[in-house]
Amino acid sequence: MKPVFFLREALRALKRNAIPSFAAMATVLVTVLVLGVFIPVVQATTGAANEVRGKVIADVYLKTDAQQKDVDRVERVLKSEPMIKSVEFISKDAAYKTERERNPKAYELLGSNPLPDTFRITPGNPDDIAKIKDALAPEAAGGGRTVIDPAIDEVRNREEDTNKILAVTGVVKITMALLAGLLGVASMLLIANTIRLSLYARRREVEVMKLVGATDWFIRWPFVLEGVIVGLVGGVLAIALLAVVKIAVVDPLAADFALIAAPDTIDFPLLIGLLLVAAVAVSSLGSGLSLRKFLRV
Amino acid sequence: MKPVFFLREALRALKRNAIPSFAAMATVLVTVLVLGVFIPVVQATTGAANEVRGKVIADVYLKTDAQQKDVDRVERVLKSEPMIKSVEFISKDAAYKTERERNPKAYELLGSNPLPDTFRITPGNPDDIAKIKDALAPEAAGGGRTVIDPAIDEVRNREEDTNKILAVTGVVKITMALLAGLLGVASMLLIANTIRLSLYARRREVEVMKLVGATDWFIRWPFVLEGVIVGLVGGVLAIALLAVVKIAVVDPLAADFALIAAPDTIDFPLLIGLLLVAAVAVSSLGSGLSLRKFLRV
Amino acid sequence: MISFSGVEKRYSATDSALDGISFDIFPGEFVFLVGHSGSGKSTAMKLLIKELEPTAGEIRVAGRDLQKIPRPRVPYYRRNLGVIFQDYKLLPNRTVYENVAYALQVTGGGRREIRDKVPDILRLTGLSTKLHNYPDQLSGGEQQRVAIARAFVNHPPLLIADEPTGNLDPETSIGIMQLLYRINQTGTTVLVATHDVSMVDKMRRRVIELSEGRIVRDEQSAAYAAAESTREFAIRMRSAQG
Amino acid sequence: MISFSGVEKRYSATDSALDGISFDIFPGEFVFLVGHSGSGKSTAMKLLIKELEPTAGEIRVAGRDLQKIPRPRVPYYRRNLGVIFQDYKLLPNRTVYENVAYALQVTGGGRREIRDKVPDILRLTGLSTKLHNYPDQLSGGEQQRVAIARAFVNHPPLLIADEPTGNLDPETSIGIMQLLYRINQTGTTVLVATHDVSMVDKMRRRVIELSEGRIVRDEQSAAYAAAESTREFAIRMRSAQG
Ligand SMILES: Nc1ncnc2c1ncn2[C@@H]1O[C@H](COP(=O)(O)OP(=O)(O)OP(=O)(O)O)[C@@H](O)[C@H]1O
Ligand SMILES: Nc1ncnc2c1ncn2[C@@H]1O[C@H](COP(=O)(O)OP(=O)(O)OP(=O)(O)O)[C@@H](O)[C@H]1O
Ligand SMILES: [Mg+2]
Ligand SMILES: [Mg+2]
Repeated sequence: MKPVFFLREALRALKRNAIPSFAAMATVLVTVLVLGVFIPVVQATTGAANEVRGKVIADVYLKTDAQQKDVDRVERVLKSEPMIKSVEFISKDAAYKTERERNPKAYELLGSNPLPDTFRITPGNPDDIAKIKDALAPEAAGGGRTVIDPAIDEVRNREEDTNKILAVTGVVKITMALLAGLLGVASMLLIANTIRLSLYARRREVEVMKLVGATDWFIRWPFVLEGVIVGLVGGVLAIALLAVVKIAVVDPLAADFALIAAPDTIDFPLLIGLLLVAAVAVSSLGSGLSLRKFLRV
Repeated sequence: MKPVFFLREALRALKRNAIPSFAAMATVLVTVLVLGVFIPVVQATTGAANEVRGKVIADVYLKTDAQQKDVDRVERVLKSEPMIKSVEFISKDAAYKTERERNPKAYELLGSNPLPDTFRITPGNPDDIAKIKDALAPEAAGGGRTVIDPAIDEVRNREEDTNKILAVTGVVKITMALLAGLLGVASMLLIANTIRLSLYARRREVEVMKLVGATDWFIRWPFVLEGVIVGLVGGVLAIALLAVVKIAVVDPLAADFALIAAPDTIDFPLLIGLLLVAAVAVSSLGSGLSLRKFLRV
Repeated sequence: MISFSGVEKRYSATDSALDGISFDIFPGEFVFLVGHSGSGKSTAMKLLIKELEPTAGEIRVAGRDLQKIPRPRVPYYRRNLGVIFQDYKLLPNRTVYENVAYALQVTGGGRREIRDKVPDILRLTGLSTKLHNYPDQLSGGEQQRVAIARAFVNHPPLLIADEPTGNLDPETSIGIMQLLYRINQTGTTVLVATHDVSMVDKMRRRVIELSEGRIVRDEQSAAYAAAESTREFAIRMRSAQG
Repeated sequence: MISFSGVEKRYSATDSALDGISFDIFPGEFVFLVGHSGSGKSTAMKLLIKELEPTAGEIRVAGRDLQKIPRPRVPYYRRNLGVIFQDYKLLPNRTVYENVAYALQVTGGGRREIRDKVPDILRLTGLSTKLHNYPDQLSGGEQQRVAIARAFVNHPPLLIADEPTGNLDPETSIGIMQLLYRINQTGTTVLVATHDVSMVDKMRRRVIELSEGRIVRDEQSAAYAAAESTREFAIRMRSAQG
């Protein structure tokens, strides 16, 4: 292999086949651009969905006459339950303060604190919330619920809200995963397709090369390098555009975005690397593989 | 013009140029597929965002000693405010009932009803909510707020929640609009690009036709019809795939989707029509226009 | 019929393919254009069909200044020409039959006309057994004959042939020349660029010789036999053969 | 060097382009392959370079059975052949210089070798002024000469020329034939398919004639002048002309 020779060949081919080269580059540019916009959106959406799911909780109300030892016992019980990720204790007084702030009118009139001590539990997996409730307060034969500790008054998880959150975020996450997959596959197909087509326009040339005694790889290397260059240039242009948009439009709005962006949103340098590698890989592999059919001379 | 002749020419060209025809069709198929998945998602998301925005409200609490005439007067004032879309009156008693249900423990202890009469107002445009608040309770020089009617105790709009909802839904809607635009433009570019490339592979043929005495339109019509066929076949295949996915995957999950799908989600037949028309239009126009360059002989 | 006056064609600034040539060809004439490789024969023909524009000078065909034909009218002008291209320029996606038919279709020829004329001309050029072959399934000479058939099929008033027998054996070449002769007899003006010296000698027609873009010879053959019948012509051609 | 035995090639079930032909060409021979258009000359040559596979029979070149060369070795086999294709097969995106250089590059020829050999062979074929033209900027004959130069450039032990002078004027043709003769004198086996009867007559070499896929003549010229020097050859060629 003579890298310099093949590289020069690839550059010449790009120059002399301006139209198909440009078309292939444009396809890479457009698809990378679309991917570069969608990947963060998908990430942010999934992150937001996860954040919302993280808010799925259940409250364990203790009886109003519960003693400190009851509280400790219940806490131990809750902490020993493997499906529960964390347990937060909200004392009567803390609860009263919060409620009072939320609804001063009503609480003004109350002399004493009517609220019980509460444990707020966050499940490891939000989907387990119903199971946790069942574990802490198994359904009784009669239809009501018993509780596993006498100091527990009731276990509540705002059933309707929780179910809705779980269903919605579930659909959102699945949809996003499907969209990301679809878009990824579509991009690869589109790039490979364009490259196939631009090779098709040059199939006679490949035929002649073979007839003159060139080996398959002698012909293929320049095409692969051409693919690398096309992928690189298309990718870099797309990323430059993305960077401009990010700096000019997204960053000033970052405050707004922060509201939905979850902490695990992909970071820009990683995204760039990923897109670039993908663009180069698809276009060079596409070139190399599509060529096979025309090499059969 | 001889439609039958041109149509036969177009069909022959498709048959004899299987590779580029197939490539163009594949591009149409993939892009229509992507669009067909994204448009409903974008619609649903925007719909959901609008639904959420519809929940932006403000509560106008009256003084606890407000008389019926005060209530009527305030209602008139509120109804005369053009930014307000609807006004709902929640009497003391109704409010008490709701609150009591939400928090039985606390309200059990209350003898009398501490809640005031309330008007719940929905703005025409959720973004106006702050302005409405200012109109009903202008900021005073000292820093507090006065009210425009002596019977009004306070105007509350859960500032933090509202701002968050408005910001998030705003970002979501803008993002969706941009994504839809980006995807639409990208699809057109990709299809036009592929078609340009498949014509490029046949530029010599076009040149010969011109030299033999064919007029521009004599050459162009078959290409345009070819574009129509490519768009039609690619579009129909994509739509068939979409329909399969809809029936097999989406419809069984419809209950889940219903939770996020807003009422104004685009309907499937309209979507189909739109995609098909777009596919055919882009690919036939693309064929017709891209040809121009090669007709200059 | 054709009039070149001071026609110059430069592909680049430095050297010119045609360097101010002038000649007149009268209606019904049969003219050979000769000259060694690269002397400008094909360039002259490309100018004549408006595939190229001259850099200077004027070309008139049937009294019309080519420069003055507006772009949309060019196809209509070209329909009056039958052209045999040096590189054939067949349509790769059409069979022999369809390639020839295309020349009739562009002028609006109906199915009936095509069914009448195409098989006839293909028989005359010896391609009856290859009707449904595509160009890449033909031998070099067969491709050349398809190009010839296409140029002849709609009996154009002016026939331009660029090296029409380069890939044909002597026997077939004589057949083609006979065809050209017959077409010329019906009043068609014929201009043939060729290297086939023996053919030129035997035909005894007017010869224009180019050398490096200039006309170096333009003469009627001494023994110009205009009144010869096609049959007499054929006999002479064959007998003269070595 | 070349041995065809019972070689048959059918493109379709009904008729065969080559119908069981057998002949042997010895190393260093100079052989003309003639026959009218469509008789199977190009087909024989395509079989020889493994562009096509025979439907029956065996072809051996330098003792090797072509059928037995595995696909990855085919390029190495082809490097021993210089081929002038009837339709030239130039690379459209390369200049004249680069087209000829490519034939050296595929065999791993370095820059130095290219700089030495390419300008030489292009001068011999009269293309020195067209080095940096692309094929579509050349006249028909110039393109043909590029194809010739490419086939000659790496002094292959076997040279196959399909109609190498179809678009060349007689003077240039003689130049090319002289070149072929000289190459043959250095030991290269040469096989030329042609319609140029006067050329065949003057060269006085072995002639194989095909007709409808069969060999109808295979004879040494009576006046076979093997010992002639290139100079004597050239003088005879030119004097015989006219
Ligand atoms: N597109 C072009 N660009 C630059 N030079 C060109 C172009 N076409 C032709 N030439 C040059 O113009 C000259 C005349 O070319 P032309 O094709 O007219 O020759 P010709 O007489 O037809 O030769 P032949 O007998 O070999 O076909 C040649 O030297 C050729 O290299
Ligand atoms: N790919 C193909 N498919 C079908 N038939 C073909 C194909 N290639 C050649 N033929 C036929 O095979 C026969 C021999 O063709 P070939 O090219 O060998 O002729 P040739 O002797 O080279 O003729 P010419 O002097 O015209 O070049 C012809 O009748 C031709 O039509
Ligand atoms: Mg020429
Ligand atoms: Mg041949």
